[in-house]
Amino acid sequence: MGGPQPVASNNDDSPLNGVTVGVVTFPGSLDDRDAVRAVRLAGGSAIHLWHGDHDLRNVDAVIIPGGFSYGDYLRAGAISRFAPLMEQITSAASGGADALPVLGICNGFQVLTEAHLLPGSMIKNNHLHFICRDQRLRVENAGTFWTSDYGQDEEIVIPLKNQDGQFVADNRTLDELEGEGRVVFRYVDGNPNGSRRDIAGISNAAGNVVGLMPHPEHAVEAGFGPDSSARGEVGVRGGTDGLGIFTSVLKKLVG
Amino acid sequence: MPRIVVDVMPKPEILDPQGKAIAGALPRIGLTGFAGVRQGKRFELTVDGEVTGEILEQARHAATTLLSNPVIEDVTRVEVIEEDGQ
Amino acid sequence: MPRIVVDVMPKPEILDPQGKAIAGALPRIGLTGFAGVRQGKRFELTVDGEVTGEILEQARHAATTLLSNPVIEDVTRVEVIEEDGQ
Amino acid sequence: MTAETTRTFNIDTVANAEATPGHALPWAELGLKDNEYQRVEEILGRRPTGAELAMYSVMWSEHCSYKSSKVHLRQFGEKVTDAMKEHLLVGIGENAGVVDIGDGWAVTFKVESHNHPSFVEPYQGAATGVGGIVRDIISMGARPVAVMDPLRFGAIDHPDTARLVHGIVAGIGGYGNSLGLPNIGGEVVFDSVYQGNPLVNALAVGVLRHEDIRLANASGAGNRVVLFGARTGGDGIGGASVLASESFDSSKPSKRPAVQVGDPFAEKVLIECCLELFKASVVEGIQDLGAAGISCATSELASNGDGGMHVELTNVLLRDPSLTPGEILMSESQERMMAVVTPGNVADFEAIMDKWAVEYSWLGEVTDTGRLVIEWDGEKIVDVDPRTVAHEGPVYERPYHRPEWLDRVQADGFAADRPTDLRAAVLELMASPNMCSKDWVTDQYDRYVQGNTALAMPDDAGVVRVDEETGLGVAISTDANGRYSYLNPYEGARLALAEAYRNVATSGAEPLAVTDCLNFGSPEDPEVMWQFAETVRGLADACQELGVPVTGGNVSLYNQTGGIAIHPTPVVGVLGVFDDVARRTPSGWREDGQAVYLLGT
Ligand SMILES: Nc1ncnc2c1ncn2[C@@H]1O[C@H](COP(=O)(O)OP(=O)(O)O)[C@@H](O)[C@H]1O
Repeated sequence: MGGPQPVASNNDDSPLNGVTVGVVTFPGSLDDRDAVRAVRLAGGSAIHLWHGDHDLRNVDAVIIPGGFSYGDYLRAGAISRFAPLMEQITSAASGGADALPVLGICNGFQVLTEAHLLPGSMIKNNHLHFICRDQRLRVENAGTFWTSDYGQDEEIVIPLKNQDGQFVADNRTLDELEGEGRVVFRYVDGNPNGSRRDIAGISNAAGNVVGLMPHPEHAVEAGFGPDSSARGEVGVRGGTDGLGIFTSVLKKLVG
Repeated sequence: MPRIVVDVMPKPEILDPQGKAIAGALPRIGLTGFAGVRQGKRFELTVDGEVTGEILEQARHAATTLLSNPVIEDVTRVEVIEEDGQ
Repeated sequence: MPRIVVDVMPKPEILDPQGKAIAGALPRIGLTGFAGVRQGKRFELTVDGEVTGEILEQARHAATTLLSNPVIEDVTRVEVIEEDGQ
Repeated sequence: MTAETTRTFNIDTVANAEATPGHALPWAELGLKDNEYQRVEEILGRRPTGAELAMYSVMWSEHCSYKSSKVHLRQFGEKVTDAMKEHLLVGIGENAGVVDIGDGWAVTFKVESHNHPSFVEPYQGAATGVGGIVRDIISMGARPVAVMDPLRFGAIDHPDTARLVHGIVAGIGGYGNSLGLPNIGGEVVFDSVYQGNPLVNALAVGVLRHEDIRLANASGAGNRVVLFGARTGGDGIGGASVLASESFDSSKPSKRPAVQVGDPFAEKVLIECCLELFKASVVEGIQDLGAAGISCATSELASNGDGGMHVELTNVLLRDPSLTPGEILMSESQERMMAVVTPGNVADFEAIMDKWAVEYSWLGEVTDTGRLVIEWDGEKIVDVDPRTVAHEGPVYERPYHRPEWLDRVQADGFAADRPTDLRAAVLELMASPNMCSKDWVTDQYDRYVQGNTALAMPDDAGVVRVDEETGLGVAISTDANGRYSYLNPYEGARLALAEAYRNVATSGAEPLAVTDCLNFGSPEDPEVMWQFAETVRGLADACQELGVPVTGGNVSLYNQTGGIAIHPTPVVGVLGVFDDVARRTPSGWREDGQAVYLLGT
């Protein structure tokens, strides 16, 4: 399994370079530049997409990054969902087998639930505080567009940082998610926010749309990631366990 | 100016962490008369002019699409209020 | 079980960033009938038994000390509501 | 508001002031001294209008004019060598200093206090403190890249401390996290001396290319002056008592907010849209709005530039339509900026505002008259030489003397037997509030955002990468020890600098520049004033010895309650540079078998 190693930024020789991932910027998006960097470190190409545009610019996949779009004052993601670009994303992501791969990270996950591309919702953390910590997760489904570079049940450590990260859904939905293998990531070594059934990330039925609360884009570059890795000892801030999310979609799209 | 009030409450079956924290804090300040607390939202939409049926319809639409998320919340009221009224 | 409702709104003179964000979003979804939006909180305190004067007094006390921040918010209502009432 | 809806007020125009020289004004209520008010009259050659009086009273306050501290702070500019200035692109006096870190990159950083507002309303006070310092950084032309928060609280078991700690930490996190700025360090100290006067200092650092440096000046007659960002509300209006009479509706004065609420979303959008303005080179000068609002921004911009500006206040977009002209002039509403734009760039400027959905209003233009003229619907309410407002305020040589109690305090020793159980003693120390882990604070702050944080908690210095290509980056540490300063303010200041300098050096960076936030009691107390004078002397001397210049900072006086002042608390921030942050050294031992050395004395 081993996992992917970091690839040099903008590596022209990479076969993955032909894949272009669009990263959406809303007013209040914060981790958009980080997501672009993560795609490039994974060997792909990335461009910024503007929430107000009506054109997906032929990207092969889309990332909705973390942040506090529109301040998150009403409900996280509630206002962004109505952005013109979200209409394009919603229809492109709902097209069955060859639908557009979409990843929502943190606020992006919240946007996807508000847009009903993913079930459930996020409410305030059970302890009511913002929490930033290095979080261990288990990849429960290595079959999605965004997880195929991991082994089934592989564990990873990536940063978690949010205030409204408690995943909730009714029991029927939760059972359905479990039954269909759509729980993609689960918190291990302690649930940081009270999420139902320790769920950290889920997918739609087709597996092209994935949302997760922790931040893989903050664990892609040795020296700037978490202090630990599920793969063994790493140096200071040496964790790069998040890179596999980005290599997964690139490899899958290259075929 | 007239206002339309929209009340949104967490669905009864959804855990309400804020309400729970308040329920836990009340006895600590000596207030023991309550069996539970739920925290919701109250929106006041100001209308410039008269509240027509169409505007009330807009408010209802806002209530269910933007101001609440049906997965976790119920709209419990959409109503025009008198000046200084509730 | 009877409930006491406590409504808390940002003071009119205080900036309400939440209301402002909503007011900015409404026209984008085609709802242009509103001049402004304020977002406040609505608490429902459940009472186990009868709402006595003493319990209502407790609710008023909770409203001003715990449920609102008097520096930036006003308690606009403390009231017993009928079952299923508003 | 447009001219058609302009309301009428009982305004005190310049013509009116000339016609009614005997009209009594409440200058003492506004905090002006007898001689200060006389100087205003001399400068103007007539009595001030109500709006002018409000303006002078706030701009000449301790907070804005540094009138008690100025004579001492000069040492930071005097005790410097050429070597110390080598890397300085912009020194003291601008919104924040700018330091060259090589390869065409520069950084700007500054620490500022928001102590009193945070005591009144901890969450919002701390939040708006972060907002204010970040706007200082933006106005230099930089992208903010990190924040830090040196904090001081009262006794940990005092009932009010919980209110303050939790509110302040949540406020700093709530605002900084929402802006996408990693929090890379700070301090948390509990000491009963800060009970009624907690210290909330906030530091921000920003990055820019040399050519992007923007200064707060208004030059070029005919250039347009624009206010953008949040609308103006009745927040923090200084000089309110002289402005009250402007409203005809005196029976029912509109309420004015007791505290300010921050809107981090508005500020985040402001950051991005300012960066686009800089990139497109459409602003000539820029200034953030802080204390004294439009009156401060216009007078500083004009005073630093060609000296003249004409402003029409009816153009200001309002959140609260009941504001009077003077209140609009003095409002401190957050998340606003003012810029100077050439007529040729107006369309480009407006396009960028529209893209980010930021509201703006064209207020007036730069003139060559040397006068700052402010009108309400064509009626002149301010006509001043902006330099007299912004830069030529009163300067005091306040008396000071060494406290008599100091000898006694210094002589007070500590005698105790060596602890027999060293293990228990160490554990007790480690568990004490000031020594224990600060995770419960730092876990509420985002340290990952932007993807450039190379060190943050629990390390001695925060380190961020500036250039992804080369790894060029900076380290920052803030330190202060109020107890040392209480015992000996001169040495305390030197120690604070030495500690921050060491923390930066041990991270592997080369220390380059200093910012400081000097938190003290009342300057009118000669003993406090002595502590202040000694602190500045100590810090300036130590900077010279270590060869690092002070590039900017902040003075916070009157931190005292019931006659008891806080310990002198000079928070010193040192910034160092790395040619490659990959070489940074974390604190603590991370691997077995490494040798341990103790360096120094
Ligand atoms: N208010 C704060 N904000 C951010 N970081 C903080 C704060 N207080 C402490 N820290 C960080 O926590 C770590 C430990 O702090 P502290 O115990 O004060 O360390 P030291 O005693 O070594 O200076 C440091 O990295 C410091 O920067």
